[in-house]
Amino acid sequence: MSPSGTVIRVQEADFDVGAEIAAVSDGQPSVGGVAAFVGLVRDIAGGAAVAAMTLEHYPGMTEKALAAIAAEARSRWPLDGVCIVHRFGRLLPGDRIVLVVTASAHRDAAFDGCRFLMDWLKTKAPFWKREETPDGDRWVAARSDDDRAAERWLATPAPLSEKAP
Amino acid sequence: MSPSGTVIRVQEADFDVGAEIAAVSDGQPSVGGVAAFVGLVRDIAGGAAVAAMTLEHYPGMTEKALAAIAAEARSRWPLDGVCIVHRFGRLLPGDRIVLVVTASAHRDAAFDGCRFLMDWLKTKAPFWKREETPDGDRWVAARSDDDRAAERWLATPAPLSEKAP
Amino acid sequence: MKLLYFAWLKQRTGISEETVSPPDDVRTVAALVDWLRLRGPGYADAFADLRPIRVAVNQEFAAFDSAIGPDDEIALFPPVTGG
Amino acid sequence: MKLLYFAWLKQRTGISEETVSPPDDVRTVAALVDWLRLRGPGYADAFADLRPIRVAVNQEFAAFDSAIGPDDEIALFPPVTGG
Repeated sequence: MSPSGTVIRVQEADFDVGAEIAAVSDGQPSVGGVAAFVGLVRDIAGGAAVAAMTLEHYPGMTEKALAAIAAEARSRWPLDGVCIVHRFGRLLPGDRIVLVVTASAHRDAAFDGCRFLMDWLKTKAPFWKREETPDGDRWVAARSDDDRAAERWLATPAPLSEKAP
Repeated sequence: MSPSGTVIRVQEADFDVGAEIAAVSDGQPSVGGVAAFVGLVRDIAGGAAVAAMTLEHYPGMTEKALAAIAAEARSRWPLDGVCIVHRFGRLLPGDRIVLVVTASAHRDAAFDGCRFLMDWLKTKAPFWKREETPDGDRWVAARSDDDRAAERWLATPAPLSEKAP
Repeated sequence: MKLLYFAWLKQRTGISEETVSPPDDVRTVAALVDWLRLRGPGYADAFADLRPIRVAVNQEFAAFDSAIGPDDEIALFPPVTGG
Repeated sequence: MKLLYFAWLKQRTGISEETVSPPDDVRTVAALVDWLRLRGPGYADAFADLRPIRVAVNQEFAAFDSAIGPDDEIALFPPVTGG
């Protein structure tokens, strides 16, 4: 854990979900809740079978973009720890792609922060996916649903925390 | 994993977060996202230092209540797996109390389902907490915030999924 | 009729579980509690105020006006605080 | 001026990274793209439609009318799809 309590890693290797989750709250007994999300490679997408997926990214900018998103989350919610690990390279169905972890005194901040990080990461971090399908390789198109998911945080910075702090 | 894909465990022992999260999506390559929440014992609550906490529960009813909450979540969102592990007995600050995991093809269902399970578990599963503080032991009072968090799911069954399916 | 008490209700009654045979006219949880109050100061203290008390009949949440019978399992406890 | 291309823009241009020295009047990303189109059919194909193209200047998201200079790092790529 860095001094700021934010861990950002972009790597080809797999990661240890349990260890990463434990590290985010390690030695911080004020943490009451840790929310986590793991994104996995699906074996089907847009109706087509996916044999494998290759994630390309923009080294240098990727780390900066993820750090900026993490800083934005920390400015919106009282988070005691943030961890983002994102893989690149060729992955198979069932493989882990991304892990986002947030720790906070209260569960709503942890949940909101975690979801915000995933939504913004999907639209603001420079990754691109290429899928291998029976009809050949194809680049995954950006989804308008993801844009809307990211935008909901502009209209309502912390929608659920307000209801149940 | 049971045939229905719902795991409910009430136990005194600690649990392995990484293993439980992996098990929920194991062998299901249609799963694209796994959301998880870990609740931890805090060293301070209501302004007082907490040296330890003891969780009492209602054996028999607890498992039924958690299974009913899991079934309700599965009726609301397309979840491919649900896992709830809740501990009882005496726990120290930093110890894990509860783990909730949901798996789905899409991240919004996983996030909503996980949060719903935590909100309902807090108000609908028969657990009681006793804290050891410098002023003696005290039973933790139910929080109105938790009631409101549970009730928001009555008014809006799946508030965020509708916006970004 | 099997009764269970949890958390501070267990502490105040001094009992975690007991089997009782109240009179036949005790047909609701509310009537049961009225009858329990007469059994001793621990009960009277525990059930002085029903507002912070919740009830389950046969391991399902229930109301004070829920019907109960001799074969039922009735649990009395404060609002839950798990998770 | 350092240029980077990602995803299908890298495939269409056939280049992942290059250093170029466009004329002095190329002072925005839009002007750069206009100039790139003239460099060959791969570029013309890649930049035929700018709507699905995003840009970063010095590793920050930017707009086509963003100002650029000789020392800048400019990246061109489709909308991102990570996570």
